[in-house]
Amino acid sequence: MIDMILSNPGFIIILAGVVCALLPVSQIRKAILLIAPIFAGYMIYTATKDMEAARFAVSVGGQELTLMRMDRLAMIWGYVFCLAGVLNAIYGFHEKCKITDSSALIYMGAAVSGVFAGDFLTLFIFWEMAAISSVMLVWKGGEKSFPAGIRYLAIHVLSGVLLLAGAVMYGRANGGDFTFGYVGLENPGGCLLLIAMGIKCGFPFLHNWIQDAYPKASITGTVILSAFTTKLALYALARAFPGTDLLIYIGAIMTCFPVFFAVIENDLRRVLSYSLNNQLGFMVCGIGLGSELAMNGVAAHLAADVIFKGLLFMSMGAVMFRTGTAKASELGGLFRSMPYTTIFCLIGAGSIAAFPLLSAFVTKSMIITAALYEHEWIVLAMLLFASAGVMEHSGIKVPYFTFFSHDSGKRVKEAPVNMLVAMGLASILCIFFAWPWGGYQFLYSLLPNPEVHYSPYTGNHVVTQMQLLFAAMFAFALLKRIGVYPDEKRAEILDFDWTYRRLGKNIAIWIDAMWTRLSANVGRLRKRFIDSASDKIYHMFSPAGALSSAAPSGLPAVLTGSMLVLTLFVIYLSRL
Amino acid sequence: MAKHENAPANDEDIHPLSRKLLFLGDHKFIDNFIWLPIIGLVITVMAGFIYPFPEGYAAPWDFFASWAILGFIAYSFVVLSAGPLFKLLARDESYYGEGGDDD
Amino acid sequence: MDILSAYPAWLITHGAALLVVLPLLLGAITAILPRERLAWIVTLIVTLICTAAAFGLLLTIFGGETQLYKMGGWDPPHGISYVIDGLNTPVLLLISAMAVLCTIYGLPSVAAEVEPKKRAPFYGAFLIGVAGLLGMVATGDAFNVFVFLEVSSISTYVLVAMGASRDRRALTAAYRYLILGSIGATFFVIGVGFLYMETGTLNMADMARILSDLGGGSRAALIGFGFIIIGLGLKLAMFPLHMWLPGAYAYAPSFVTVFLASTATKAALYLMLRFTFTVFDPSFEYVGTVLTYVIISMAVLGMLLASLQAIFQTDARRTLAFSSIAQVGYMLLGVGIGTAASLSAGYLHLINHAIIKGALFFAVGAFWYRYGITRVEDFRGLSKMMPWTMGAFTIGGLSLIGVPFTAGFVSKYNLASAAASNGWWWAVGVIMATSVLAIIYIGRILLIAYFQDPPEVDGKVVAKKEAPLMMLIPMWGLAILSVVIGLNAYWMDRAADGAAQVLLLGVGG
Amino acid sequence: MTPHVILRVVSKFLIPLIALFAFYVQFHGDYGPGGGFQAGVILAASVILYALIFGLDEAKKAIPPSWVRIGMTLGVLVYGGTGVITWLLGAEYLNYSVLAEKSYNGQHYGILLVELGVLLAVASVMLAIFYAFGSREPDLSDEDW
Repeated sequence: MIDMILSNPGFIIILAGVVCALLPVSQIRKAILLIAPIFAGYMIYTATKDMEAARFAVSVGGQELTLMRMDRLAMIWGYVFCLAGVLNAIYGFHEKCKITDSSALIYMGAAVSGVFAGDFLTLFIFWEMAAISSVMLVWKGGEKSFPAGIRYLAIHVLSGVLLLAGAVMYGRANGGDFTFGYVGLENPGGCLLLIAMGIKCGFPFLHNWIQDAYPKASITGTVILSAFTTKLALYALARAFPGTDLLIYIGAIMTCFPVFFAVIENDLRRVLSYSLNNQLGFMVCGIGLGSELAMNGVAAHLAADVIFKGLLFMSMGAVMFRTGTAKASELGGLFRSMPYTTIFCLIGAGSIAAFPLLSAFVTKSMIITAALYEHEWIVLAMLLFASAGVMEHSGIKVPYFTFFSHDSGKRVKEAPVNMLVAMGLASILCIFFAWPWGGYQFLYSLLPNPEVHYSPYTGNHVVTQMQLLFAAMFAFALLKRIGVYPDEKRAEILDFDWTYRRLGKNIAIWIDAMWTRLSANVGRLRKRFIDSASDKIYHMFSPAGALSSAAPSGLPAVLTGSMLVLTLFVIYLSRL
Repeated sequence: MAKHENAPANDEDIHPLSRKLLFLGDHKFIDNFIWLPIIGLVITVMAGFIYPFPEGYAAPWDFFASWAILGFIAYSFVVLSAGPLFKLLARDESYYGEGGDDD
Repeated sequence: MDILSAYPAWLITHGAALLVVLPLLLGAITAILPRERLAWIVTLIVTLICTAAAFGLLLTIFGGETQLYKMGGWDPPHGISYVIDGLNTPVLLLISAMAVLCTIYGLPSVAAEVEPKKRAPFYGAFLIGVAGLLGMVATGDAFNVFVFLEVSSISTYVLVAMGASRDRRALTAAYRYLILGSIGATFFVIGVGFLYMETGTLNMADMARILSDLGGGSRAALIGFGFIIIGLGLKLAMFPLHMWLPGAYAYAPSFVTVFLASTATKAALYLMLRFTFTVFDPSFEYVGTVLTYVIISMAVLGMLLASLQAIFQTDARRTLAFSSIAQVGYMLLGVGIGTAASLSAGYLHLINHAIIKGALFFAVGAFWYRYGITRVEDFRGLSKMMPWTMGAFTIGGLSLIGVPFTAGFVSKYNLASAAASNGWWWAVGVIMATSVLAIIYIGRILLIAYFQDPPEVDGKVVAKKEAPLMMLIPMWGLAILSVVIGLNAYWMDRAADGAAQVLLLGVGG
Repeated sequence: MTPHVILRVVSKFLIPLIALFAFYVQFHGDYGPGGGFQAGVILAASVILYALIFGLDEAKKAIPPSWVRIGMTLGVLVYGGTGVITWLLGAEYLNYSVLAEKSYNGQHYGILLVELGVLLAVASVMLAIFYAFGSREPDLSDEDW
């Protein structure tokens, strides 16, 4: 048992989460929250020394489950998750909530375990575990988050069920081999798997749970949520569908459409959720391209994205922690009271917009370059369009409306120290990952295909990227000056979730109303029929005089008789 | 012209570090901010002649200042699309019956 | 077998008869005992001996030998013989072990739910019911099955009616159960009569031999088969014939509900397996047709509709009762597919479901015992008021849903893979869909219990009051067992595979 | 007393005969039609007739309900006990052959014992049912539900 727990770094974190659920002392819980991911990271480090020896499998009910499988693809995901865990632990240090602590650990542990899972059944277990534990974080967001949590859970359970169904179909077609490796779309199980992963990864039309649930979670909850679920799904895609052409186009669309929603959305945490979706699009596109460079780009951009997206969510969380809102229309001018948060947010915004010397510059460009090498011109154009869009919603809109813009008059305290430390660390990482003298080289040395050479700091790359960014900034300044840059207005923006939150609900209400009407009519008809047929029979079957209210023994007896007739009829037919 | 039009009534509320940054809220700064990207654009477009894409690694539309133009068009398109999109998609905050206020 | 050598020899050689005779005779004595505590002790001892005997018999089965016990020394086909083989021994152990757990649970529960004067007769009726169930499972004689079916049924009607001191509706429920149960038993005996007409024997093995010589028999055998299927279908609550079940489960004393839910329908299902697969043979075309068209369609309908009905119940016990009907659907699906893997999975689900539902009903009974609540909406804050009981309920609920590492997962997974390997992907889909429905009806209860605060009475939060130890022991015993099976189902699989072997090869007396 | 005087006199004469006939049927069952079931019913019928003529209370004085309960149990025990005895003698359950030295006699004793148990049980159950229905209390009023 003990060697099973020690086999996979994620199990340690899950175990720590279970321990946390029982620990009443907040300080010890926080220490565990911090130490568990560090220890897991150390375990990943030791496991990478001999990747074959780290493999661990058990047999459950005749089915071999590979609980631990280490390779370079899994390694970087594991490291990134542990890093995110450490940052989240520091960020959430001020919060005394047992449920958040333990579910955060279990959730993180499930994500790490899922990354190191060697077969689809094991993956399914942690897939579901991640969903169930993370919904607690959503529910911690207050009254309003409860229905969102239910929707979140329903969608994720659906994803899990599809994953299991797809895995079983795939395994059957594969002769009972459930190995979590390349699947492709050749067999129908693969399609189900793709949909299951697509739901969790926020494919277009399947993405709404992100924007629905994340902004409604608690402050720390949103930060934690943003790091793991979609990234686990991305890992699964990178593992099972690298080089699937369909993903290129899905990814390209995914980069573009959230841009339009982000620009009109008022809730800045929801803007960041759209931005998250958009960044995932880059990575999905990279997986679709599937070349060694593209896969490297995916892994590198994942590492950068977890950090800078976490940083942005953290800064918005800090603002919300102090002001109580994250709505652009209510905020503004906060650089006067939260200068450190402003600086960190700007670093995050610069990173996501891919300024040189900030992390996305060295990572996103790998994916774009890979698209260029593959001569996918339309896709390339879409990615560049999306890059300009990123500059708008994350690079300019989020910091501008929060910290600059017109002064909202809100004078609050600077964020708590622990939040500042977490944001500071994340900012340092954002810079370090793009540091031309040893920084990005370190990041590249962790990528799945270390032999591929790519150097981000070439003249033409820096120049073209700066052209793009300066042009965007110029456009911003120009539009602002001539007064066509839209102000933020409070509103609920419709997205695809309208289909199930409004349309589906209304259809259900309509069906319910129709059903009530129908059953009333049927009831009336039945009553009239029975009345006209014979009062005697009516009274015979129902001594109390109410056939509908307390169904008498007569009805089951009649049913029994009819079942017998049916069975005998079937038997008779079988003899024909 | 008032030096700090947006300055708060109570100066003590301002974070010590921000006192040095108050120029960011200044009208002069905001009005002249546009020169920063303009200068940047000029420099980088010029630099584009010095660092062209290697042969065969350029997009088919690659020409003089193409990335800058693409960036400008894309950005403006996104921002300008916000108006009609907002008209199309925005609803009252209590549309889903959950209310829009943060607790 | 080491354990087996510790057994007295007579417990094994006479085990088959002992299992039935001991509770039957002592049940009669218990009924007139003056003190309820004495009656409880006798019941406990008797059920313990039965469990020991059943366990010993199971060990001999694993040792590879089947047993034929001739009542009165008369050789079969003339005398009544009891057959101990891989198919019925696990069910025997299940029934007797559940009887022990129920008895332990009954010490506080019966004292709370049954009138003082009726408690000793209550235990007597319970023992006779146990004897009836064990008898109908152990016997190899078709008419004897009917006799014990009636013995167990009549005592269960009495037991259900004893819930009247808690809820008067128990009387109508018992009455309905009586009417429908009698219809079921009558159908069964009519079927046996047709079979006797066809074969001239009542011994099951003999019947099977003659029927296969006749190639399935004439019209009398066909009609007999129809009657037997419907009669047993009523007893095991096959979908449209389930109407007696929710009332009986909801209003009987908690003790009886657990026992009924985890044994009575299971014994009837065992009989259906026995008759369709060993007395008749699926290779007879009419048997095969009924399995494929009637049993499977009813199984699937039951799984879906009963799960839906479970979602809309306000009473927790009715929710669980409808869930039982749905779970019977799973077992029948396993029966209907009819391959070795599916039979094994269905049989495993039979045992697992008994364990799971036992734990769940134990917990629900404890909630009533402490706070007098049965409605789902009253469950709020129970996780804080009764953490241990709610813990057992949660494990049971997760197992019912089929979360990995629980018993429910093992059998559902086996069933799904059996269906898939038969190419029945739609059946896999139905299993998935009903699992989602199970998430809804169990999740609804869990959400209320965990995420709502305990109610306040007179401005004070209701005090924490854990269930008594005698209730917690059996409850947690079953909850832990369901996790253990989820972790390592080797013995369960072995027993279930053994049963499937018997069904397909027709081993036995 | 007066309206039923003929009935009472005749039945007083008949009841012992009925009881006697019950035992005739009981022992005849060993080698001809008859046996414990029929005998039990006839025996119970004699008591029921008594109850019909002289009233339930009188009958309950003659055969108290506690006897009836004990009789039910005792009947089952005599039947089952016979089987237990054969067990103790080392044979299968209800294998009477071991009850005597010659298996023929053993079968004979065994069936007599078992039939006696059946007689007791059946007669008691019949009476119990009769007593239960006869002494039924008035219907529950609606408020009691």
